[in-house]
Amino acid sequence: METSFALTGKGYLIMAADTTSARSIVKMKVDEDKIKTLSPHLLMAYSGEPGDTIQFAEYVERNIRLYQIRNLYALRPAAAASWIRRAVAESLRSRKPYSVNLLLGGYDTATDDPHLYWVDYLGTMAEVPFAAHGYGSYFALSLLDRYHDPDATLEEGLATLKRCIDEVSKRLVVSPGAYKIKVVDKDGVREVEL
Amino acid sequence: MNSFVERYSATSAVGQLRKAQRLTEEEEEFSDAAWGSQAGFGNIMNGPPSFTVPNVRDPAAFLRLHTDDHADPNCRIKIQHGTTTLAFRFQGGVIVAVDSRATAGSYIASGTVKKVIEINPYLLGTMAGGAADCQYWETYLGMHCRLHELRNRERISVSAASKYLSNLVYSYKGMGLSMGTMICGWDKTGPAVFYVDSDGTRLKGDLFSVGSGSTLAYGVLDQGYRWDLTDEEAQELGRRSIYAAGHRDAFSGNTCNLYHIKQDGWTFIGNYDIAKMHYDGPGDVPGAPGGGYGYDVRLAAANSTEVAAA
Amino acid sequence: MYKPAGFDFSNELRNNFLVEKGLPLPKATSTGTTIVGCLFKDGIVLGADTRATEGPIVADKNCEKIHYITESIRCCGAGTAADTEFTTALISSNMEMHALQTGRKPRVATAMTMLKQMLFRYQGHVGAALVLGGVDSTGPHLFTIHPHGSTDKLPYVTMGSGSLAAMAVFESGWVPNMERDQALILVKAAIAAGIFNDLGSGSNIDACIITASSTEMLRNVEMPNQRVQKERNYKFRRGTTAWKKEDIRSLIVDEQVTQVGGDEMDTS
Amino acid sequence: MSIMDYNGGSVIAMVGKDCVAIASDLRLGNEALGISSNFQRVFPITDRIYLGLPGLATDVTTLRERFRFRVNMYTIKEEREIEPETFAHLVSSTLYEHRFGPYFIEPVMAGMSKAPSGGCKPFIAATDLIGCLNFAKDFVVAGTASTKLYGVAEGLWEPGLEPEDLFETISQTLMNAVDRDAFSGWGCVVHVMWALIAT
Amino acid sequence: MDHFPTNWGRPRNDAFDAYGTYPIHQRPQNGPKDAFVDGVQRTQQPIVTGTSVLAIKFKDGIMMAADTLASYGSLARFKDVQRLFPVGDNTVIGAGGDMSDFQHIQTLLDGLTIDEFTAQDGHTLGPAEIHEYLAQVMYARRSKMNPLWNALLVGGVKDGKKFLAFVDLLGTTYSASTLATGYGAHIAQPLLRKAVEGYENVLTEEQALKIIETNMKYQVAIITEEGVRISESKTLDTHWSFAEGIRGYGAQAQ
Amino acid sequence: MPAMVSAAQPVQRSFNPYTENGGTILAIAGADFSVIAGDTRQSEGYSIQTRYAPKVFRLTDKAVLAVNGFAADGNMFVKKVRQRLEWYRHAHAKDMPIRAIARLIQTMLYARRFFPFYVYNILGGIEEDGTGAVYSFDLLIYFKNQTPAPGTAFPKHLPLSTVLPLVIDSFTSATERHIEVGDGLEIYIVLSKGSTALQSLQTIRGIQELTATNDGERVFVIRRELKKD
Repeated sequence: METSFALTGKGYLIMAADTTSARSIVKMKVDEDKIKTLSPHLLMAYSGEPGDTIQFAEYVERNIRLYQIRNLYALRPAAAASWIRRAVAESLRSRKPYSVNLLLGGYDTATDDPHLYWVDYLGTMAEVPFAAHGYGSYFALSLLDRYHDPDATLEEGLATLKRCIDEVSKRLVVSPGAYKIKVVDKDGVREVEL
Repeated sequence: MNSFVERYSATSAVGQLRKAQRLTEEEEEFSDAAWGSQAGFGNIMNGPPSFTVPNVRDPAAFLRLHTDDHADPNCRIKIQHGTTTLAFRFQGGVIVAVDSRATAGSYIASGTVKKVIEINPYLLGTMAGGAADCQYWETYLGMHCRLHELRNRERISVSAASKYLSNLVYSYKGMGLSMGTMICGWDKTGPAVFYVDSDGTRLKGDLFSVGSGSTLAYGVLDQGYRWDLTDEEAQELGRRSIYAAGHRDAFSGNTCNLYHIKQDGWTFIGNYDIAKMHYDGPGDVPGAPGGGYGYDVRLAAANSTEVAAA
Repeated sequence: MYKPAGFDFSNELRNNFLVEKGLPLPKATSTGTTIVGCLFKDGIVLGADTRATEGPIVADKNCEKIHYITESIRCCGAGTAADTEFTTALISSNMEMHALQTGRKPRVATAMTMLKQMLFRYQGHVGAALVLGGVDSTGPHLFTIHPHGSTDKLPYVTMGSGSLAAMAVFESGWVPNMERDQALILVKAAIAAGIFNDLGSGSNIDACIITASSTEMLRNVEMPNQRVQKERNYKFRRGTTAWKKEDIRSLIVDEQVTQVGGDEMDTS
Repeated sequence: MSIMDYNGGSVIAMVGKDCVAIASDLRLGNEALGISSNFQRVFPITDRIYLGLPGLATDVTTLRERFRFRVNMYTIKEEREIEPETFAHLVSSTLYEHRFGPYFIEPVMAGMSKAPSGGCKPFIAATDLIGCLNFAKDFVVAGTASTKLYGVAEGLWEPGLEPEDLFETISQTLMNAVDRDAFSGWGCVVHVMWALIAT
Repeated sequence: MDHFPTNWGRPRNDAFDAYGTYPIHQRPQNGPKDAFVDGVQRTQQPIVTGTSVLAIKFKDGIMMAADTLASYGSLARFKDVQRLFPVGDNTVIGAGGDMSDFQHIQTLLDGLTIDEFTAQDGHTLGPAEIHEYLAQVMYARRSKMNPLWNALLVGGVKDGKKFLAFVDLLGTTYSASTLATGYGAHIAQPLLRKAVEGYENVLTEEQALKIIETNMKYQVAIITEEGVRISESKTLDTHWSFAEGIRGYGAQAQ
Repeated sequence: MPAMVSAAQPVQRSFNPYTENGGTILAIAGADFSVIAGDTRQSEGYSIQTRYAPKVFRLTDKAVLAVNGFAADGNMFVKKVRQRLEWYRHAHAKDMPIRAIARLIQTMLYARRFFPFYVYNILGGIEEDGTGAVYSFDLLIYFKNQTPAPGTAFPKHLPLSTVLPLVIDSFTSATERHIEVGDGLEIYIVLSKGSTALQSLQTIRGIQELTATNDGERVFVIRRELKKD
């Protein structure tokens, strides 16, 4: 079952998503990257209805990219989040809505701090210090309440993330095997291994 | 003709009573015991309990039609749901911690529910699901535990008690009972925790959490749990886990009741307000780290100490 | 950005998704009400209670249910509160346009026809049950208009959840060619019957008397349900509520005028 | 559970003596699971109007943007700030436009309107989700805790409260009401407006 | 039981087969099947119905009135049905709802009076006792999901005490100085309440009769200390000329 | 996997054995007294059935029961409870203590687990140790108000002279905002043996004593009018 996490730290943001692509009771693929890098400092983890997710992510990716090409600079996280929320909300009013849940995380190079937005398929958006989607959120949110620290170093942040991942693999009935973890900070996006 | 004679010849009090009973067709028996020393007790004393069942084709569907607010939000009878309960075994015994909220729809019907049922001085049961189902059957279980003691001159084992409960509720499977309980105690084998639910499941284990906030409680509980916790650490862990669930889950909260079972029976450790734990912590109790549990409160405290250090 | 006038159905698809997901749509505020009207010698008396409800909860204790259509035509509304409000407002403005276009005092029948055509068009989905009354060049007229667009013309009419209670009063008390005061008393009694016997109606009585020469709106003509004095005072000691952060923004801009150059004003 | 309860949240507005207050809780939930404890649902519209939008959170954001657009258009066209009464009708007609596909929001507004004398007069209003206006003289409530708020406010409110007292009354009303509501809570924010120049 | 966090403790949705076992235990009870079970009919909806009964208290007792119409659906089927029924010397019951069920109640009450008579203990049943009996019967039938589809008014005077109370198919009971069943409850009650509330001990028989007469009907029972008087069916003139000056339903002038 | 066939059976909807008759009940426990109150309107849908139907019943001199919900179930339930209490009195020559009444009510309610009484009960009175107590019941179960942690704000510190106006104001407020509440108010007061609250009752207009035994506990009732709209 799909699960994604994100948490902020001092000058960075960690985003993790499972890499399973499942159809019914079958795992089709176990190394799918479900975190899109939208711009040099912006990440989006998506989950939800298969098909909608990737289509929507690519639609967003191109538009964010288009903005960058036109204006020579990328949208800041807050502006990008607002635009993406609107895209979800408007699609929901069309005949073929995108059913996607998103975590949107970015590093604002203007103010030098990370931002994280929780967006669901209805177009609800909230800025939060940490977030999770999928059944994993039923286990991880209380854990993050307890252990998350927005001023923690990257190592501490990754350790907290590991707690979440361990907890989910311990308790969730069909827990995802592997996760892709990406970090965004002032130097841009990079992938890390736990 | 005989029936006619019978009808108008019996004028004794008992006859009148029988007639009245026939009229209303009461299921409850007017037994002679009702007039004796057992008088006034509920049907719990009448041997195996009997229940009134509506005279419809499918009683379970009838019950659901009138009580399941998920199937029909306008149903008149809202049965209270939502709970977080947990119990775990460790070297020092068993910790039992529960919240105290009862909700009916979005309304918080009560914030002072006692969700730990004190079956006897050595046995505790928790209450999740239909509060009534737990309260009634565990009280009933308490009677049988006592009878067991009288018959066998020894305390019932936790295992036997939980098995008894499991068998009781399993016989009503499919009728709409809703119960998820942990039977906790200390017997010859040491501390024991059994999970029993109305599906008929019965599990022996070290650590269980049950209810709508159980996943959230697990999140904190699993991270802090070790077999060799000290008593203080274990109590703190129970408290902290219930707080975590009470905070995030809308259907759990208000206060936390904490029990500790040791070899000589259970003790009530305390009642802690979850809002107070959020801002100020549980107060001056062993194991408490000091300061509030709340995310913002924790960060504010950390910042101020940093400032002080600088 | 051009947007055509009329209802906007953009949310409808989404809302249907939500319903399929198992989240029932909330019902719109519909009001139990008692509204009445009756003919008398010189014109029309309309009456209404002032309670607006959301289910069993009283949302507004003193709302106005007698709506303005034109100077000598008024309309009482029962049913979905927003629908009565907007339907009468729309017709009122159309009547004004009609009056300006024709240069004549508008007739009650015109308003009635506009209302019934509009309601019929929406097939009962606009849930307005109305009592329309007024006086025009052809004399006094009183109509009821049902949500589906059917109309009735009678010497005395009632609508809303208290309509039966009010109708009983009219049935027993109405006579042709009443005097003004007699009619007002009867209307007040009819509304009071609704207020005290129908749970959907309550609070105060509004009435409106329309004659060929004048229109009198009697807002809260009777207030039989004033709240009694509370037994205790519930003011809190200042500082009861603990707060985390306070932020005060003054909207008064401090201005200081400094003369730069120019002659000093001669104040001597 | 109804759509109105999906994200939780409640708003109340009260009138005092030459002052008004509007308060809301801060919880954003996903049904029973809390997501954010800092979700704003009361927004300043002008310096003298605050608008509370309890209901489905996605519509909170959408409507907030929509009202900002419409109020800005009004300001540009009319070259003046919108008055609370006018704004109330703007809200009402915007919602009624969506009569057959409503936004799941029950707005509550509070403001200070200009009196002819030049001073300010308190103003509150609320509408249901399809725009039926309710101009009350005492208090208006909406959201998942609305039934509880009605009860508590009916007991605690009294006429002629000074700004400081109004703050206490509205805060206590809100906090005690959300204590009985599963879907509201997680902190509150109160806005009090008062006129230095009374009417 | 559903164990998913947000649905915790509720009945499991058996359209969803979580454990791959076709949740057999939740299927309706597989009791012995009676082939004729569908043939057994209980009154699940009324068939031949009467509607309104009104009753008020006045100075010397109780006055009750009923119309004499019984409908089959919306068809006015029987035009002269007696729906006021005296029980003993002090009581009258008036019935709305299904007429066959009411006749069953009459049989029950006949049995009850015979029982009481055979006891020969010097007691007779008064209105309060009869009302209590009927409440028990109605509630018991409701609890068996086999209701007697009636709304009954019980009125009477015994030992100087006026008694007037209501009981319906659910066993709901209440008493007040004016009562009405059926459609009459909505129309007549407001007028009756206004005329009677507060004047229960003032109204004379003539005044009470006048109040009743303004509210249509016709068959009247008057119960006083002296006993029960039930009138023959009367007919009432109706006036449908009140809208003579009005034409059409809309804009028509002629 | 077997084919998914929904087990949802057509449910016979023609006869609903429940209805809702409106109204509000309330109880507050004090240190040595208990107040139990209810309005007297009985309604169904939008019609008022009667303006006076009591919802609060004296069981013993130490216990008062308030019932709300479906009136027929409520009346029947009170009747059955009283019957059991009567039997107890015959067997034990004393009134059943309130703690036992609470448990009795619970088992009586639970006996109808599959065909519940649609009744919400509140039981108020005096415990054997002389303290005020309130038990509230769900359809099937009871919750005793948990004893408060020491030093916390809890109504038990309120004197009767404060509680009574509070109850009256609660009901006038409820009448304002809820259509099913109104007509009349009945407030029962149970005082423990030698309660000091007795003086504050003497000045109250229209108070009536209902005490039946000489055990020391005393029961009073106050009646007030509420709005009738």
